[in-house]
Amino acid sequence: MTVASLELDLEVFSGPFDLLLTLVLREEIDLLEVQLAEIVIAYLDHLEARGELDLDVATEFLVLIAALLELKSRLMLPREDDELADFEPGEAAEELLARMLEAQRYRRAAEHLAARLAGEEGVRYRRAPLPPSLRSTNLAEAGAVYSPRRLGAALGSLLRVPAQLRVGHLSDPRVTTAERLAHLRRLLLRGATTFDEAVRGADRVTVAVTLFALLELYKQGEATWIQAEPFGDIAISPASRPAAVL
Amino acid sequence: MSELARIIEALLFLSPDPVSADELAQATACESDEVAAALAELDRAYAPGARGLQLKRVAGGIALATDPVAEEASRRLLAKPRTPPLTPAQAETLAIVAYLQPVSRPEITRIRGVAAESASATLEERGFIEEAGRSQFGAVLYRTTDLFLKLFGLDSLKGLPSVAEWDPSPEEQADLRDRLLRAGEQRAGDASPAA
Amino acid sequence: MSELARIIEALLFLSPDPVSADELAQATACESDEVAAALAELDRAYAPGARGLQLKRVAGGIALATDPVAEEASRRLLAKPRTPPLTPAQAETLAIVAYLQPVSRPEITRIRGVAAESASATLEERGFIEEAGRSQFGAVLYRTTDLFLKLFGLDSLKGLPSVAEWDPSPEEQADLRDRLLRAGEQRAGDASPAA
Repeated sequence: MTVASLELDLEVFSGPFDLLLTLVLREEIDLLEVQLAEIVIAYLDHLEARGELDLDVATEFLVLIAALLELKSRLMLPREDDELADFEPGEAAEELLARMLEAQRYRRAAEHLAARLAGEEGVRYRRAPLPPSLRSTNLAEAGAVYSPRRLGAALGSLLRVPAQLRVGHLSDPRVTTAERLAHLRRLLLRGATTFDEAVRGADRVTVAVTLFALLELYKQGEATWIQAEPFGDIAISPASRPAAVL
Repeated sequence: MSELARIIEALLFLSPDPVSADELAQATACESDEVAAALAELDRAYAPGARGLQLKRVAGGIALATDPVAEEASRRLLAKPRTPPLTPAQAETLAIVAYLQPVSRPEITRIRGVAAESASATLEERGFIEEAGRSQFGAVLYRTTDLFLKLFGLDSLKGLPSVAEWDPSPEEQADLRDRLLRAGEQRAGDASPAA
Repeated sequence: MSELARIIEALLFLSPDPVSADELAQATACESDEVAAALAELDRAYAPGARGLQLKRVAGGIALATDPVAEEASRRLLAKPRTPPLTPAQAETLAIVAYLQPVSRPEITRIRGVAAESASATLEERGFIEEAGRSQFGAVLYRTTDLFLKLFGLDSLKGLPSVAEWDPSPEEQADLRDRLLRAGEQRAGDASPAA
C-alpha cells in the first residue's frame, strides 16, 4: 500500500488520496472545503486496521499532509508571509475594504434575486406530457442539425492528456528514513548528540524525516532523547543496550 | 371573470389530468354550487371558436385541451426533435457514448473526471441516447439511437470522424476505450507526487 | 379572437418551454408582423386580472403561466410546494454566477470568502446553473440556465439590474473604512503592552 492509494471518504470527496491531491492542484476541489483532519483520521484508521507502521509510507504521508496544511493556511491567510510585510497598514486596510465591498455588492445582488424569486411565487408553468398525436418524433422528418465533428472534437479534448502539473513544491523527499537512521547512528557512535546537531543545515523535509528516524531509534531501543523545555534543543544519547543489528 | 372562475382556469391549466368538480371544490374551499357557477362562466368564455383552448368534459372530470384549429401548427412546433445547441458537458457525454457504446454511466464519469448525471438525463430525454441493458455490475448501459444518427447526418456509427484527427498519437480504434480511460485517469490522477 | 391568436394560444399551452416569436412564425407559417399583432391581441385578452392565466416574456420566449391568485388552490390541488426559497448562501452563489458567468467555483469561493460547494451543488441540482466548459486549469465553469430565467421571470440576463447598482454608497464606503480602521487601531492598541 502507498499513501497515494489511501481511500478517503470525505464530505467533499471520495476516492484515493492522490486523486484528491490532483483535484486540489487543478482547482477542481477547493482546498478550503477539505477537512484535513478527516484525512489524518482516515490514515490513522488505516494504520489501526493494519496493526503495523510502515515507516516509509508514514513519512510520505506526513510530508504530503504537511504540504497540504501549509497550502491551506496560505489560502486562509492569503497575504501573510510574502506580501503583508510590504503592505503599509493603510494598504492592507484598503485591500480588505475592496474585498468587503465586492462581497457586499454580491450580497445585495443576492437579496435582489431572492426577492425576485419570491415575487414570482404563485406563477406556475404547466408541466404535462404532449398529447399522443404529437408525442412520436417522425424520424423521416429529422434532419442533420449537428456536425459529427463536434463529437470528434469533444472526444479529442478528452483524449488529450493535460499538461503535467508541477508538484515539486509539494514533495520530493530525496531523503529516506534509512539514510537519516544511518546518519543518526553515525553521530551516536561518537557518543551523545543533539537534534540541532543532527539536522544542521538541513531543509525542512530532512528535519521531518530525521525526527521520524529518531522515533524509530527510540522504538528500537537504540537511543533516548530529552527535551528540557518546549522549543529547546533535544539531547540524544545512545541507549545503554547495544544497538540492534542493522 | 370572477375570481373563482380565474382560479379554476389556472387549476385546469396546471393539471395534466382531468379534474373532477369535487376536487375543484376542495382545492378552492368553495361549495359545489359555487364551483358549478364558475364552470358555467368558464364555459361561456371558452365558447366554441372563441379561443385556442377548449373546456372539455372527459372521463372523470374537466380538462383544458387545444382546439383542433392548432393541430397543424402544433405538429410543426412540437412533433420534431428538440435540438438546442449542445452544452460542453452534453457534447462530451454524447461523444463518449457514441464512440464507446454500450457504456455505463460510472465509466462516463471516470473518463470525464466529473459526473455526467444531468447531461445524460437530458440526452436521454431528447432521444439521443437510450438504455441498452445493464453491465455485469448492474449499472445502466447507454447507446445512441437512430434519432442520433439522423440528427448528426450519419448513415451508421462508422461515419463518426476518426479520432486520429484530434488525438496526437493515432492508434487503433480498438483501444480507444483504454486510451480514454488512461487519459481520464491521468487528468484526474497522474499528478500524484513522485514520492 | 383571430384564428392566428387562437393557434398561438394553443401552442403556448402545449409547449413545455417558452416559445420565441420566430418559432411561432415558423410553426404557424406566418410573417413576424402577423405574429406580433396576434401576440398583442393575446396580451389584451390576458390583461392583468382578466384571467387565471398570464402571458409572460421569459427566457427569450413567450409562455403561459398561472396568475398568483390561484397559488393557494394549486398548492392544495397538486400537493406540491412551488420552488422553495433560496438560502442566503445559494442566493449569493447564484448572484455571482448570474453576473460573472462563466465563473469557476474557486472564484465564487474567493468572492464570498466562504466555500460554495454545497450551494453550487444544490443550484445545479435545481437546474438554476449548469456547466459551461472548463477554465484553463480544468476547473468546471458555471453559467445560469434558461430555467433560471423562467423561474425568476426574466426575459434575458439583460433584465438584471447593473451590478454597479449594488455598490455601497460613498457614505457607506466611508463608514466601512472608518470602522475597519478603528478596529485595526484597537487591535494594535490591545497588542502593545501598557507603555
